[in-house]
Amino acid sequence: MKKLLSVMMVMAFALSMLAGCGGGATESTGAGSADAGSVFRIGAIGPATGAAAIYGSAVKNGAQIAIDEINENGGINGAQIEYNFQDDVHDAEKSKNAYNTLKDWGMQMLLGTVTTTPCLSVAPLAVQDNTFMITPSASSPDVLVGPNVFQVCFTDPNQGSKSAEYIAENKLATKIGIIYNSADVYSTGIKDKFVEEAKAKGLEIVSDEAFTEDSKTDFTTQLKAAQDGGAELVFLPIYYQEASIILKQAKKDMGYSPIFFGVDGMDGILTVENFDTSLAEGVMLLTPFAADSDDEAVQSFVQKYQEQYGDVPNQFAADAYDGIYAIKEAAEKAGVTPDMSAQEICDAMVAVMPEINIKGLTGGDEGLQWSDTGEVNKQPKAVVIKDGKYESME
Amino acid sequence: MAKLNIKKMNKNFRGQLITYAMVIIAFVVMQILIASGSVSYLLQGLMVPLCIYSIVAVGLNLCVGYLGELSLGHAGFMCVGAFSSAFFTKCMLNTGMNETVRFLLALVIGTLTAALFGYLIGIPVLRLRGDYLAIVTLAFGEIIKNVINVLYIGRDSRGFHFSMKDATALGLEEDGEVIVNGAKGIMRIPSQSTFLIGVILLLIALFICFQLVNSRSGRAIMAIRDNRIAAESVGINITGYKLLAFTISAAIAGAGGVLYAHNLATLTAQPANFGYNMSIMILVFVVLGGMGSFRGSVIAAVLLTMIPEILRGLADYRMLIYSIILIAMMLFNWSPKFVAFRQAQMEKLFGKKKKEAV
Amino acid sequence: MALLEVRNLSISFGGLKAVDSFELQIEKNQLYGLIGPNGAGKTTVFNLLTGVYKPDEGYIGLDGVDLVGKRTIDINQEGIARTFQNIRLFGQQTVLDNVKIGLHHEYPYSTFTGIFRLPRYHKMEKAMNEKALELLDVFGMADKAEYLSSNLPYGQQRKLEIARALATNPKLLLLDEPAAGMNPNETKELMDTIRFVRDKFDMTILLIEHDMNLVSGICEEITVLNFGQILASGETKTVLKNPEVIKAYLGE
Amino acid sequence: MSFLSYLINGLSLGSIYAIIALGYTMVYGIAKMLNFAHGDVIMIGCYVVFTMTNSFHLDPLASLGIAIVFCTVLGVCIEKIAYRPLRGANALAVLITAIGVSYFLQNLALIVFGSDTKSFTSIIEAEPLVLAGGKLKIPVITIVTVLSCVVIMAALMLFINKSKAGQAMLAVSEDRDAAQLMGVNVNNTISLTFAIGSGLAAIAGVLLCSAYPTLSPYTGAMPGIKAFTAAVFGGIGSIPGAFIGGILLGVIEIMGRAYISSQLSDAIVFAVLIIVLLVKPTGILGRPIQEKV
Repeated sequence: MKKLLSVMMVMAFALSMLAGCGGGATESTGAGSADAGSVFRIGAIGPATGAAAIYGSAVKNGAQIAIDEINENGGINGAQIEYNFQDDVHDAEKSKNAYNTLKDWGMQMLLGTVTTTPCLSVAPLAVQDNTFMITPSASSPDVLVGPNVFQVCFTDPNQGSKSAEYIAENKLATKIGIIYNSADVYSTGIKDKFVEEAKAKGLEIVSDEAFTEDSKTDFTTQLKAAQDGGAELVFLPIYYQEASIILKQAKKDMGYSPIFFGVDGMDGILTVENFDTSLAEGVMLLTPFAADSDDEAVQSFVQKYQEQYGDVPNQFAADAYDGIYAIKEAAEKAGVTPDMSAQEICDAMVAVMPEINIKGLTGGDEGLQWSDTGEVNKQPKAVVIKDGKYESME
Repeated sequence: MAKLNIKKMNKNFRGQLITYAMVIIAFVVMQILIASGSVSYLLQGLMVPLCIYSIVAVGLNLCVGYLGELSLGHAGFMCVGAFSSAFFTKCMLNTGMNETVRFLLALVIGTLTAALFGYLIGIPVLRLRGDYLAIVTLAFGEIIKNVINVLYIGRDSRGFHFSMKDATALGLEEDGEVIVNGAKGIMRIPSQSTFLIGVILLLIALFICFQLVNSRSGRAIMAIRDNRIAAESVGINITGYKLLAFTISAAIAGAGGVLYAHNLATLTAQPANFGYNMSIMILVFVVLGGMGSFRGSVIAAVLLTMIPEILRGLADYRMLIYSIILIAMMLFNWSPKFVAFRQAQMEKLFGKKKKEAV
Repeated sequence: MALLEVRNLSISFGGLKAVDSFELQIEKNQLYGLIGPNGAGKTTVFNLLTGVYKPDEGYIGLDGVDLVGKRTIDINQEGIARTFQNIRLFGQQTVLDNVKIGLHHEYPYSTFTGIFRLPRYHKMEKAMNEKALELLDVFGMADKAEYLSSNLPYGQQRKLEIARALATNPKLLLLDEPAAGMNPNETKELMDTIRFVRDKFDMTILLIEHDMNLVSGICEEITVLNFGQILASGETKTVLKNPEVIKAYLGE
Repeated sequence: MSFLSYLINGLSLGSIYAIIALGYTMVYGIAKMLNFAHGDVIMIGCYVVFTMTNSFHLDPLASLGIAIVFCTVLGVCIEKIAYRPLRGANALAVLITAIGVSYFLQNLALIVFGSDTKSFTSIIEAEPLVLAGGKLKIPVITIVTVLSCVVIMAALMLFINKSKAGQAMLAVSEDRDAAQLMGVNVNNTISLTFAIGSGLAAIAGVLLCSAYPTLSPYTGAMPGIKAFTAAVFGGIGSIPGAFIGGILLGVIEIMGRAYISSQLSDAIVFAVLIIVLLVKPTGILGRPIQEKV
């Protein structure tokens, strides 16, 4: 009987929690309806906790800066923007929860998700609900599952083939080593295409070595394989945290200094706190964004970012910034108003997306344009790191 | 004497009924609320995951609470169930097979594959004891995850192709399709898991576990837990019953995996969903809910899955608060002092109530 | 022919001969005692008989069946059941269930039958319950069938162990210090129970005991072990008068 | 020559695992619990050193000293608040609480230090040792790590076998109740164990981050679980076992990656672990479980 009582208490607790949750949700929708129709609600999803938190926070902050700017300058079509960022811990299921939370909040457009795996689970929901969705940094072409899903970043295969092309055309090397993350969608996506393209261009892959999420502290073996294979260039389709260890181990511990060639995930390596930038000397990478560019917009963005968050922004932040401006541009072109439903807004914006062109932080001289499949059309810039700074290689 | 027995049976049976009733009432209440539109999308979306974690927790409780063996590899069995069933679904996608039949078959395949893995892994593993067994199950779970991340299976007009290197190594023809694509996993799986199916599966899992532990085999399994040497001395086949419980436990985890695979459009084997972190999370449900209490597992799984979602308003502090709640709940539920204090309070409360009733 | 025949049984642990050339013959229906000072190897003999340890050499025959090398569970099936010096009950299960587990082999049904409660389940469970209660009744514990076995008083726990062993329907029952920790009254009661069990179930019993009153009271024959070797064996009264035995017990 | 250099890399990684495993195994041996938060104490230790050297510009060694003190206090506090109330409860309950502590430390670090990866400056800046005419290079940190590992192991063994407190630890690990009856203060002994274990964690953290110089709130989690595996590998509870297990795990990981498959290196490590445990069910140096019937 005592046991029964305790069970009842637990159940009561559970029910009150349920009620609390349901109530909380309705409450927030209720609060929202007060000024519904007067503000645009833009939701964003990304990892704010967990090992991928760094990308999520960059997007969160980058978007915040764009939204503050827009709001200061009178908003979209005269309406202010309300912004809500939800954590997904870089997990497909949590991402769905985050999406539903935003839906409860009354989201009208979605900036997200930050990482690819969660994006693959959220995109079909956005398609089903017909909510406008633009992902700043989920780079797999597979996320573009519907007409209302757009990307700000390059797709992985695009980066893979561009890298191989660039290496072959500029005759940087003929013997190539690769180190990639075999448990990561982004990394394997670029690597697969790169290998294919490199072979077509007559480049020789002398070593093709992987690491996984569970063993990414030591890279000497992979480097040794590249060294023994005589690789003149090591291609790193990975993020900069691992790259910083690779550079240290290669140059300091092994005395091995081939050309290191990265992709956009490498951007950020110079901003790692306390990183010895001399290690990154001579590293080449294809990136749409360079924090020390002379571009006025970039300068202003970097300055604001540093003021508010204390760090130098990376390309995730820049992509998020551009994503928000893409939403603004499309919304203005389509003439949507905050009192429209998410579906109406979506239809109107999808129709004008292929027509817009924004300069953005990552668009370079030609700016950013979108195809009707949702893919972005922008040119990656090849840069080389010299004296702790990016230098254009053109 | 016979009366005593009937009383006991009734007590066991009543416990079961309360649990079933709890699940069914929760289901009905939620359905009514959903139909009336007063439930948030978040909560609606959580229904299937809640079922998934409850199912896997019930399965793990059979292993931890009744068999008394600590497994840290149940995420691996979920993973096997998820991938085998999703693979089947993808293969049958354009054959015109009835969707419900296809899903049911996927369910059976996922469950049986997980059971098979449970059996095969159980043979060597169950010879070990305690923490050594735990670490070996963890190792198997990690191996499964690692292997699936480098597994490529494709299909074209010439049949299936298999590789452990990359997708291009499959050598598919033009019309070919990569079904399992390494770290990218399986994509575009039809979302067929519903709350109803989840609840039915949970009820089935509960039914199997309850009936099992209240039968001859269940008594034998508990005998092994209570005293292995004595169990041996009365002729209980230790290996056989251990394997039986472990296999059923793995199969139930596999069924949860099938639901998981058909809940999200994409299926990948990441540390977050099929790594040791998930195994540990499920173990948390089991221990917090009480080892040996299937009802407790369900309640704990529901509560602990909901708390981080409820705490979303706290933004960055959400997981920090969650960890504090977890520690506090553990201390409250398990600390000998707290347990004594709680019992004393309960007695006061209960005694008072009794007086009032009189 | 003797029911249990043990010849030349030896085992050593780390070079130390724990049991050396042990011989034993027990006739059917006999009450046989195995005594000796602490560490003489008595429990080791039990462990050898029940297959917990494999002997280095020697022969164990039960009703003519060679038991050497068999697993514990098979030896139980052949007809040897035992109790333990340090009580080993299934503590988190009821008294009734403890006995029912002993009855498992006699009333089999499959796991599938159990889960889906097929007719055979009900038939077997009913029979098992009846039989178990009958056994508990013998030990005067039928009214405690629903108790958690770990909540029983010490003496009853020992009895429950015997009931559980009997439930496996053995030919030979091994009791490891059944009277340990009992007061004289309880011991006396236990002696009656053991005799009663022998008569009622037509059982053969081999017991280890330190309580000389119990041994001389119920055992017809005994064997004395000292340092793993047989010191003496034969009729209880004769052996207990043997000066070597007295010396071994009382020390020099 | 390749083989030798792989071996050295393996030793380097292995000695890091070993030094973390020492903390795991010691706490396990005496408190009989798997302290899943150990890896996160390591991470906290790293952050303390990082903050001291970077923000307060302290000498690396002085920072290490502060980190050791900080982690020691932290370890004792964790034990007092989260683990001690559960003494006498089921071992699994303590395990789960340890997991809760692990989440807590990770998320606390996330809030305090941010999610950005930091680059840790090695506390030892020296050119690698060059042997065999430049074909073989041994980073100094590897030598330091292996040496400190051996020294710490020896010191621990000496402490446990010779000192009074060590003897008390041994007694508690053998039989807690009996030790209490013999007048050993079990609570203090366990606190001391956590203090030593956590102090070691600070050293392990600094060596880890010196060899592999990135620091984030999740830095400790993965090496922690690997080190736990290593401790089991060598026979959990055994101090030399943790050393051997750690070294072997590191060498196997590197060798498997080099000669079998880099994609499957985790699977290889765990497969070897499984095989070893099936052959020796209590690890390489673990005492066989003797059940008295």
